[in-house]
Amino acid sequence: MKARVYISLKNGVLDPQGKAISNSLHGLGFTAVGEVRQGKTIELDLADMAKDKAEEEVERMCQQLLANTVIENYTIELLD
Amino acid sequence: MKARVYISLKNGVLDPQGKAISNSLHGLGFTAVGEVRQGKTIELDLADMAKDKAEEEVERMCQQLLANTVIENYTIELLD
Amino acid sequence: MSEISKEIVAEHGLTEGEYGEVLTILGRAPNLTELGIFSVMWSEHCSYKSSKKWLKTLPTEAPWVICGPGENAGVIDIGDGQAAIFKMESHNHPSFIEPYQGAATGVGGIMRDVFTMGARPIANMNALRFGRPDHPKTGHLLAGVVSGIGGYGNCMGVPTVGGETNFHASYDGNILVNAMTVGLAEADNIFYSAAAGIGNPVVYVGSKTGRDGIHGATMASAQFDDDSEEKRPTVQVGDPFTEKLLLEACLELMATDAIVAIQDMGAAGLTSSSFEMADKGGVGIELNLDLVPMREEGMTPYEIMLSESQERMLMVLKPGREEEARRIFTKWELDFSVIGKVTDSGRMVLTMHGKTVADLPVAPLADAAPEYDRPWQKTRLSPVIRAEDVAAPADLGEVLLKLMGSSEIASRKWIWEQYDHMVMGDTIQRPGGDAAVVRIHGTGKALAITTDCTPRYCYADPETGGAQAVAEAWRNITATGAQPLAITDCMNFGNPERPEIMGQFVGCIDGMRDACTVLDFPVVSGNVSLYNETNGTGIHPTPAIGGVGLLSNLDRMTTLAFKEAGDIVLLIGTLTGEMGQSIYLREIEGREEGAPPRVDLAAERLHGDYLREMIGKGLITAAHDLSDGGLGVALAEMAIAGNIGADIKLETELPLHAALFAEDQGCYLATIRPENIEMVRGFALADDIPLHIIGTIGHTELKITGALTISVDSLRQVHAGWLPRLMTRPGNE
Amino acid sequence: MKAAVIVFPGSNCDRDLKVALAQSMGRDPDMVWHGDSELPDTDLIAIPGGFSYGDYLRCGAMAANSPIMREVVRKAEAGTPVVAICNGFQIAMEAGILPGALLRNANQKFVCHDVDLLVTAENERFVGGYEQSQVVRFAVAHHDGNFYADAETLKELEGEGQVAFKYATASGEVTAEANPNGSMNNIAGIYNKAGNVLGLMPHPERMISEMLTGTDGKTFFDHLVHSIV
Ligand SMILES: Nc1ncnc2c1ncn2[C@@H]1O[C@H](COP(=O)(O)OP(=O)(O)O)[C@@H](O)[C@H]1O
Ligand SMILES: [Mg+2]
Repeated sequence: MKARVYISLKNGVLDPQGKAISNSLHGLGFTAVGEVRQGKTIELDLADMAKDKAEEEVERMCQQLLANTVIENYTIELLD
Repeated sequence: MKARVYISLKNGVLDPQGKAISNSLHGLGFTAVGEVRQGKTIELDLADMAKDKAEEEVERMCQQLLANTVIENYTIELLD
Repeated sequence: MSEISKEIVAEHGLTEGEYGEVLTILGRAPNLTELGIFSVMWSEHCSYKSSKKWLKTLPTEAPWVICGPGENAGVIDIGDGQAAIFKMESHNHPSFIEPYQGAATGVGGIMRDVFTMGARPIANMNALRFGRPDHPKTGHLLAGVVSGIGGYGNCMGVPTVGGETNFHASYDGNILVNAMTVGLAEADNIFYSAAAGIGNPVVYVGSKTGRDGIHGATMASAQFDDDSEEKRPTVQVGDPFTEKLLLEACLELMATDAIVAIQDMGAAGLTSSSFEMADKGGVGIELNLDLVPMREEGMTPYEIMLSESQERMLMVLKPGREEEARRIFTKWELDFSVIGKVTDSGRMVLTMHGKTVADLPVAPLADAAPEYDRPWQKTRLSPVIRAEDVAAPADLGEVLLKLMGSSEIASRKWIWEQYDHMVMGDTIQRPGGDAAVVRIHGTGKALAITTDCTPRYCYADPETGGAQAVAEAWRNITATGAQPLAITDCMNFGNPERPEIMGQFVGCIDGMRDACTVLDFPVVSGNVSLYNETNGTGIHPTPAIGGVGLLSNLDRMTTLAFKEAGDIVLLIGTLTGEMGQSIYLREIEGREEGAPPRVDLAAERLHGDYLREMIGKGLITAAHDLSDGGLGVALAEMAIAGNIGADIKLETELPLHAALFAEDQGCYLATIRPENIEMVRGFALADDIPLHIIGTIGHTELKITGALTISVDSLRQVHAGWLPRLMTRPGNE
Repeated sequence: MKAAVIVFPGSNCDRDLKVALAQSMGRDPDMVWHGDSELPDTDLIAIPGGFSYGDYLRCGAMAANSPIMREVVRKAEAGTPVVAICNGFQIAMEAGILPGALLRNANQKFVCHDVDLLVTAENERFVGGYEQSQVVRFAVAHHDGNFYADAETLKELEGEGQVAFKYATASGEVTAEANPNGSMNNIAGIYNKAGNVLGLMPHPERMISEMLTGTDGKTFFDHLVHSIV
């Protein structure tokens, strides 16, 4: 089975990349663009297991490694 | 309105970050994990405009800046 | 405005006494914004209330000192109309909470302190302390801190050329991340922070203000307890790209004469920068907070004044120069906003939405900042441990290999290879030697830079430890051939409200004072970080010393690497064989005991001046001081660096394990061509310097008669192997 | 001879490159700001290392879109010699004047140390100062130097003599241990088809005097200048 984790900066945390992207888009004439925020997606192949078990596994992965919970939020999506 | 762009490496393009993540996860005892691929999400605030117009704008942003089509695929999602 | 309750006062870290002081100064109750301003201005971090009394006792003057402590950084004259500007600062608590961003913003902050004064940063250093290597958090913290320091410094294009790294259980819950920056300026174009010129515009430049790290300054002075990791205070995120633009824009504006005063927004952001500028200039300032560039909607005056968003500066410009300045900052894609003006009221008046949101007298608030004479207790000293008190080991070769691969002595290459230590094209001595040597661009002279402190010595005997830290910095600079000029310090200690901790602080200062005086090595800048405690246990006292010296002729520079077979190895100084607090005792006998090696400052001075003179005459082919691990480790380090062995014979009454591994102070190893031996001896006799010929360079082994024979390759392997092995353990990447 | 060094916001090896070129040319190159849309008339374009736009989004992506790059691309296609170093290499790829991509280093870390390089292909203009398959020493300092190209491109690069340098041991063997960043086939630098554009991750401008631990970079610039005038 597969899991997808979406990681984004918490609200209010400065996003230098997003800021630079937005400036650069303006420079290219995309004036309709306002704020830009950049996030991460992490796609994992998982050995088959019960959905709730998987949820829990990935949750622990996020806590321990995938997300920096001091400044980042994450959401988990299971696909199979 | 908002647009979200998902950027991922093309199949076959090796993904050093994904590989490193998968190794660390194994190191931490998450043995159920197989291949890991890392991607980007870019969330844009857009001035309101017709959906198809927006589609087209963001498409051009991806081509010109947001994605490197030599190695990356992207998908666009409009939310409002 | 909400009522100010006892609880709110307490949350702002003000004691009842301090709050009483607030009421008398204002003659009324403060509103929340005003209370917030008092709380950061009077926090330990900004007011130095526990340390001021003692810091004042350090020597800060010398003919070559242009500006001592009190400004953003210290300034010394390095000849030819040039000045070196430098300072070291701590970012300990933020780095423990979020190692990458904590360390990165620490580096960003110290660089701003230096370029605020008109200097282009030319070198970064970092002094790091982590918990014991096998503590579950150590690897993760080390990896994060190192990539954070690299992430910021590398992007800025400023080489990180050296530092120091210790591991000890006392840092398990309180790592230390001290960053130092050295900059280069024209001696007649240095910028200060005193606001002047009634009516002059006050200008905000750099990044927008968000809700970053609000109360970081008070947090940095608050003790940790178990749940503070859960509290997760708003962490600041560094933006090195914006800082690079800010650097170039500031230097471009500084090339004109438009600036009256300039001050970076560090801890306590707009509050401390505006108050400092007003207080130093003896003027008032009026700010319209509506004009502050903001990143987020609906920010309150309280948040705007206390935000610690990075990459921001406050300036006072000459009247009519706004547009010229604006053009420069716009070219560099940075915010520029005139947010107020200098007044003669002596008050800080803040308005927002047409209302006055704070109105405070500047001088009283700054000068009446509390200053404590905290009770302190002298540290009980441990007995000297003599050679006879330590049993001889079975195999001295095994001992040397074990020490070379131990946490204190093993190579830090894994760290510095993640730092761009060559950019700017002037790094003449890279990390791995005694002091880093950075050429003054386009000249034949250079600065020698080092950071040093041996916390286990400071813990056992603060006074000796304080003196030793200064002496070792002086020695590391001397070993390159440079003339030591001045130091910056970063005083990392536990909770000053505990007399034994305050005693450590006082002791270290006493020792530093003596060493600075005898060695003509004044303190020109510094920083204090207190409350480094978790659950009531403090860190080892750690007065990190950053030293800077001048090498006036690069052709007269030495490195520690053995050069040529046939060179003769000299020992300058006297071996006492005292083993207390040595790495040997810790690694081989598992004892952290005894008195640290004694520091004889007169001898220190004599031996160092002699070595420097010999280097200046071009007689020395390699030089290295003795420090952690003593003579044995120093020899091994020189052999590894030069990839050539040596044949050593020690004539001494001491048992060999003591002669080789006692950490005697004021000692150097040096090599010379055989034909120069008489000359070098002659000078030594004249100044009566203890000089011993102990061997010859050659072959592929380090051979010490009666002790050991080990191939240089196997020494290198253990020395290089330890840290990479630690960092590839699961969870440490 | 005239040379132009392109300066982007966040470039930080521009001064080093200027010093190296000046030493070999006997005069300063023009420093050209990214916002300009005109290139001064020049015999060599040099794109320096650093962190243009902070390396945000993708290294070199934003710089590749700045006004001056259109001119650079036009001149490159018209045959003007271009040397693109480190971040410059990344920018040149993003601008499409060199094939492939540079990914995050395999070990995820910034790497800064000297490297030995095997001079792999002949190109009189750029490496005529060296012997065929000589080993030269430059220094790397990057976080994203992991060379990638799809199978055909790689085959073509190797086949058409477009691989300029490979990471190697001091004795010239191309081994995994000598590869600092995981680059395919240990590739450290490549030429475009026409051979007038060179992109490389290692920094020759950091090896221009004995005091800076080497002169192989000086040889590189001396010859480049000599071959252009
Ligand atoms: N965190 C670090 N960053 C960069 N260089 C470091 C760091 N820690 C140690 N080093 C380097 O490792 C070498 C040995 O450090 P140290 O044992 O403290 O030297 P010394 O005993 O001469 O003071 C020095 O060149 C120092 O600059
Ligand atoms: Mg030393």
